[in-house]
Amino acid sequence: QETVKIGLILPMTGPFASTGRQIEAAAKLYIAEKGATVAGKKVELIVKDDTGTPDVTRRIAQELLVNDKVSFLAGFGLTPLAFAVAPLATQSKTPMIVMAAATSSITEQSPFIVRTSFTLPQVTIGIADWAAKNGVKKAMTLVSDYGPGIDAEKAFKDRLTAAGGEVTGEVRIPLRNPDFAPFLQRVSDAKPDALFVFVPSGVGSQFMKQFVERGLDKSGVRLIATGDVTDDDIVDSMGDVALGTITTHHYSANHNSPENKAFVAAFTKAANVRPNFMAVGGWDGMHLIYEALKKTNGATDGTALVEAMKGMSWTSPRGPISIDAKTRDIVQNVYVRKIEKVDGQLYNVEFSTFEAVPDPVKAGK
Amino acid sequence: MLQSNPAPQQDAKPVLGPAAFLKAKAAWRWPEFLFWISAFALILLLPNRHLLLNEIAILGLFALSLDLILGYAGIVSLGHAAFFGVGAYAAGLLTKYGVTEPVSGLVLSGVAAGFAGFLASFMILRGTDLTRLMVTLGVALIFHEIANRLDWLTGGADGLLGVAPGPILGRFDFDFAGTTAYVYSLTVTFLLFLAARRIVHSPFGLSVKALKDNRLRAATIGIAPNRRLIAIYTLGAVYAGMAGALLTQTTQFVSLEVLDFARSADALLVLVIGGSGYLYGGLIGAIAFKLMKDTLSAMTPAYWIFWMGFILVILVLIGRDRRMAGLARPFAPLLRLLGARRP
Amino acid sequence: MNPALRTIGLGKSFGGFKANADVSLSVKQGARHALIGPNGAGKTTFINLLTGVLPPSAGTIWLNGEDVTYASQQGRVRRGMARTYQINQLFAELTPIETVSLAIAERQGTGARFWSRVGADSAVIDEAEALLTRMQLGAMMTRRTSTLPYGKQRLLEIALAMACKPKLLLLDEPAAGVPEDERHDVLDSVAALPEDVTVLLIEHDMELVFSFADRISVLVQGALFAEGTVDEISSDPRVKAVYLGEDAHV
Amino acid sequence: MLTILFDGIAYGMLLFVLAAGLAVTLGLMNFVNLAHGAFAMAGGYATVVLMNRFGVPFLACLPLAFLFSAALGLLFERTLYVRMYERSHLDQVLFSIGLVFMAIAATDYLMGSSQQNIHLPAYLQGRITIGGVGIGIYRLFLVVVCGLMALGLQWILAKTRFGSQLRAAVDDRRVARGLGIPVVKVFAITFAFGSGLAGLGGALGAEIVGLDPTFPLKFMLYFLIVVTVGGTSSLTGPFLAALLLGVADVMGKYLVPQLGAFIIYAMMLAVLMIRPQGLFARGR
Amino acid sequence: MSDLLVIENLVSGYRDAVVINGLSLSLEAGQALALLGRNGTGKTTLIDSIMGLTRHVSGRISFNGEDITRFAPERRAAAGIGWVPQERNIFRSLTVEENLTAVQRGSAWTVERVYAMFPRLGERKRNLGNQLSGGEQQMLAVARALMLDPKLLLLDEPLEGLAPIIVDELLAAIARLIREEKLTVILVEQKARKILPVTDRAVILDRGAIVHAATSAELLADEAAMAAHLSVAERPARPRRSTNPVPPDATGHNAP
Ligand SMILES: Nc1ncnc2c1ncn2[C@@H]1O[C@H](COP(=O)(O)OP(=O)(O)OP(=O)(O)O)[C@@H](O)[C@H]1O
Ligand SMILES: Nc1ncnc2c1ncn2[C@@H]1O[C@H](COP(=O)(O)OP(=O)(O)OP(=O)(O)O)[C@@H](O)[C@H]1O
Ligand SMILES: [Mg+2]
Ligand SMILES: [Mg+2]
Repeated sequence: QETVKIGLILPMTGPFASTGRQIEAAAKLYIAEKGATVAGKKVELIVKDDTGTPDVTRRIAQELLVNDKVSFLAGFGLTPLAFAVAPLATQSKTPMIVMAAATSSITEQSPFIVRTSFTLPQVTIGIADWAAKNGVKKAMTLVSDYGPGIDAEKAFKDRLTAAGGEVTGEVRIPLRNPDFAPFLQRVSDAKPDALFVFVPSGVGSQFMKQFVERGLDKSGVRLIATGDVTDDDIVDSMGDVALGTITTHHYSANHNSPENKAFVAAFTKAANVRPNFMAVGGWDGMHLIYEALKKTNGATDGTALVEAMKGMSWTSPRGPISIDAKTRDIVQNVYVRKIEKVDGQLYNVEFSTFEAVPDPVKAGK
Repeated sequence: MLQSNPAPQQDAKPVLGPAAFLKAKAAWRWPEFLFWISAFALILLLPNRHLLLNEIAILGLFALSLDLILGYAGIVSLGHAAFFGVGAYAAGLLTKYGVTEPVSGLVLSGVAAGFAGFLASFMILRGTDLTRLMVTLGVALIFHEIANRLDWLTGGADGLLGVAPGPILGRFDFDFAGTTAYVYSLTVTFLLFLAARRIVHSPFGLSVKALKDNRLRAATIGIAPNRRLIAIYTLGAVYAGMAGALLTQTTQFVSLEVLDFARSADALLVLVIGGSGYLYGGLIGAIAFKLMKDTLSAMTPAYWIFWMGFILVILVLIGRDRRMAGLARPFAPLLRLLGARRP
Repeated sequence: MNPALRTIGLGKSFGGFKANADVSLSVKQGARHALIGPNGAGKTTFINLLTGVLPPSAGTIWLNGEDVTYASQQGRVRRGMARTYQINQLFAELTPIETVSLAIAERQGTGARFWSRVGADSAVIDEAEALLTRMQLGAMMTRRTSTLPYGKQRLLEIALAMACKPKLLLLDEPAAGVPEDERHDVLDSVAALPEDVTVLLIEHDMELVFSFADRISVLVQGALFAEGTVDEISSDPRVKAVYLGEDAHV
Repeated sequence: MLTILFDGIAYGMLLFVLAAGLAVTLGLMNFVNLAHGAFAMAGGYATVVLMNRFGVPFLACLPLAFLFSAALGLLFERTLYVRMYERSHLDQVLFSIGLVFMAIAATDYLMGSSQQNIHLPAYLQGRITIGGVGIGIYRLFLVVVCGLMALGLQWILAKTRFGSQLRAAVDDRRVARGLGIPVVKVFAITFAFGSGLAGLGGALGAEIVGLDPTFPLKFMLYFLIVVTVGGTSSLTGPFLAALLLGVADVMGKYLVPQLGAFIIYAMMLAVLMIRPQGLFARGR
Repeated sequence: MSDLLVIENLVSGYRDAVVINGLSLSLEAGQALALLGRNGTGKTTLIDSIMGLTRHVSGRISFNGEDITRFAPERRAAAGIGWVPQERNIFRSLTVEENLTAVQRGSAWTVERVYAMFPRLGERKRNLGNQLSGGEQQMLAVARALMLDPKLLLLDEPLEGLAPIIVDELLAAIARLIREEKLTVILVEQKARKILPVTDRAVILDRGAIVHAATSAELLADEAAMAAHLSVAERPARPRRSTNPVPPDATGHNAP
């Protein structure tokens, strides 16, 4: 019986290790649940640490292709790493499933890239719309000073101004930055109706605390953000300071559907942490691979596989999702959530939905 | 006043005339030939590891450049990546905006890095090891931040896209298995090594060693310390820049990470592992370091850095020899043949 | 004819403390001049000022009638000033032959060549070899300096200064720590220097001083205290009181 | 504006509390202990575990964190560090980096890779306004604690005999022993103490800067900057340096956020250009 | 009265060389011993062995009736042995005063008292160790040893680099201590004639063993013995032993 190899390249060490762990766990879980054979082929997962460096990632990918003869490249936590590998996918005609990295332009780097995570603009415009609808006239943005942060800033600003609101101030925070005090002080001076925030998930709780410590919550500045800030991974440990925060994102461990309940239960059992949006990205990535293989009944020709993936749609733990045939990017619901206590634990509780949101950037083109 | 090893050993070796002695000192030893021959032999012997080998060659060159300033001039640096990065970005931008021929790109990148090094060198003339450590580090961090800000030029945190170098010298295309890449990097490293080897055995090289050894005295016999230090530091930067350029050209991508603190730290680790001050330390260290990293991370993707750290600690602990740390020690005799200083 | 060395009102203070105060000293061409004085009188400091190791807080330094007060260390060496250190300052990792040829190469202006091999330049090597042999270091010129016997290191210290072919040689306790009867070798080799080389010697060993110097200056509390011929100084009661002690150690 | 000034001071204190341990091991013992952050992290995690698992009150955790890291430090000093004192600084770098790697992976393995959070008691949360100046209570707490700490340390190390004995031992271990200074003991105590400080720093700092396995590397920079800028021969040096950097950084980021990261690095370079020995170094 | 220091066929040296082989020596309280010998014959090594700073191979050292062979250096110092290392080894980052207080034991010797003995030190008491002149460092080394209030004082070439008048004063002071305070002294020196007047006995070392022993008076008279044993040979490079090599500070005043 032939085997189909999947090279899963993830940040397993360093600051983004938790991303890697979530995706790995989800992928393994998927195989455990759906069985290790599909379309008569044995599925084998090869997990590699990207060590956070593009050149090493690229080499690993290349070796996976040349030496291990993998039929799929998958994973990819950080945008530059995905960029570095993209040309290889094209040259070797190998499907490359992006399960985490969220910069919009990634899928444009190679016709063989398909994404099952999300794009920042995709989840950002939701919060902008919500803000506009809920009486936010003047907002400020506060983002980490790197690719994703700047994407989010831009997406939010465009959308809010389009909806008649106004961004009165934009603050960018260096990635290496232990203290938010000076930036938050600017905010509390400006007293906007709302503050839109994007920081990499780990930093979220720090930010949250200092936001409250500065008394901004009481001074009537609404804190709104993308779900990265209130990542399921840490939201519960944030403590009550986080209560009531409004975010938009494509997944919450609290999402109310049978698929999700099953998923969360299984995942928590396997990895004894809550699954977060990374996990679901990994899960759906595997699903996509399985389904594609079924369609090609086992054939591993890259072009055929990608063709098979285009336009595919299914119900993921996060809700209904599909792969846009044109952009190979994911189309999914984006939910507006609020942090609440659900039987003793903090969750992002979804209370309204934007149906089938494509990546606005590419959609706009 | 002098660091002497305890028993002043009466050298048994036949006393050559001074001229002959100095000649012998700079002469090639057989393990050196061995080293380079096997390095080139690997082109045929390990066809499916060329990518890794390429990385090793580049890291080796980078560490070699650090050895020039640390091992010979005694300037400790935790920010050498600054020049690696300048070279890398220079190569990237050159390729992107016209100069697609790698070799010319390489040279120009070296020049760019050298210029940066020249400017930076004025900061490291004074101060203790620790201050230099921090000054170099600071410079690198600022470069990193600048590159991040100039995202219209450098692509910022996403990295620089569309770096597609043409064939080397218009003849050899980069292939998928990385063979061209390895041959290219190895050749460049070898040539630069030859130059370095010649320079460290020159009067200039000697005077730099003297500066490291006792700057006060060097000045009192008429050596102008600053000029020499600036010169060697700039040279180191050129080498680092070329290493960076090699990385860009062989991986066809640049991102902020080339300026990362981790890069500088790696170079330093590599050098300490291999032992500094005899040019081969960086190369040998690079081999050891990369192989260690590669095998370990293959075995336990999540926890390899534990074993990495473990090995480092052990290396230092068994490395009783004060001059050649860690790994070097078991092979000390061989390394000496390669010209490592007597312990 | 200009004095070989001339200082006018030279002073150095560390914080409040005056290590040298208004030292005006003049040394004739070709003189064998000794500088003595109690511990901490400021002798080494004085040398450090002359050679530019320390910047003076006051006064000027003239070398053969040229003001070198603000010249760089290497600049002064180029103008013919060389020194030895009270505490060895050698290149532990280098061999004597390398050490000395460094100095010679610098003097000949070939020190910065980066494409030729050390030792390829026979002009340098031969001179170095000759000098070392003269300084009784011939047997060990290819040994790492740090493994040399202490006495020999002292000799190298002096050889290195001589390699600069100085017009003015400043010796700071050259005999200190040198075994009893190597002491004389040391000074002999200095005495063997050509007439036109001027020597300023600091030493606490009065036998040496009195046998070597033709003129002596006494420094006390950083200031010039007395100056004269050997006989004048050795018999000067004031000098005895502050420095020599009762039996004049001759 | 005053608020910002205060925030700056508080941030400075934070830097100091994080770096104090290093100021002892690197500054006074002249050991390039890059693993400092690891001991700080140990203190931080100790606090997290004590509070979240065993419900020990925060204030009680601080001394415990100190003791925990101190004990850890002592253990490592006796077994490993003691062999490294006489090695070159580069060896020490390699060695302590190795420890950092191990610490990171081990913590990841034991505690998981995600952020840990400390939940302050209510009385340390929120803020008070004094004369129109909004002041975070916890920051105020930090300022007070560090102020006292700095004074105490400086007194011990500069004024007491123990201090001079330590510096003597660092200058020349062998001769110090020959002159009756119990070098081994002095070093062990000092190192343990330094590690303890690191632990305390971790415990106090975690609230603001967060805590995850990469802590030792993430903040190594800041430790080193503070110590070098301050100068390595005293503790007042790093203390004042921390204050200076803190205020400048916060002010700068507040007034010209665009400069962001540059400020602290630029400051460091500027200082080291002018005073290579560090701002407040005494001629060493 | 019993001997203060007893050394029985001591064999000691360094990691890679045995230097003292089978040396025996005993010294009464209040006695002064001149330890002479060519260079490299083991004088310093013997002194260091008494301090416990060399590699002990065999033999026995007892001090004040107590076997200290296995004692760590600091315990020997505590037991009452004061040491002036040949290389002075002033603690460079301590002030003159701290150099003294750091090692002080008991109250017999106070800083005031040593300042009285070396006024020069009193004047420079705020100076850092590495900012002292060669001679000042030498004085400080002696003063520092006295601060331990030793019963036995080991002086390894203490006259090096001192002004003639200071040499006389120092020797006189030592003589006084021997007389008045029953201080026991071992004095190493190149210039035998300088010190023999001060000491009671003298031993001459060669190849780490005693080749000649006599009272100082006898030896002074005995030209032959002097000529035979005190002619000069190679002296070894002195190893640098400081824990953390600090670059020589620009003034060249670094402690050797
Ligand atoms: N860097 C410094 N800072 C403060 N004082 C210093 C410094 N360097 C030297 N001194 C002081 O200046 C005085 C003169 O020192 P110097 O070394 O010139 O004396 P010297 O005449 O050479 O004595 P010796 O004969 O013992 O060598 C000494 O008292 C010394 O303490
Ligand atoms: N650290 C060391 N390691 C090994 N051998 C040493 C060491 N120090 C000295 N020796 C050797 O021990 C022998 C005695 O040295 P030592 O210093 O005791 O002689 P010394 O009598 O003190 O001579 P000096 O008059 O130069 O002080 C010498 O032959 C020397 O080579
Ligand atoms: Mg002097
Ligand atoms: Mg001796």
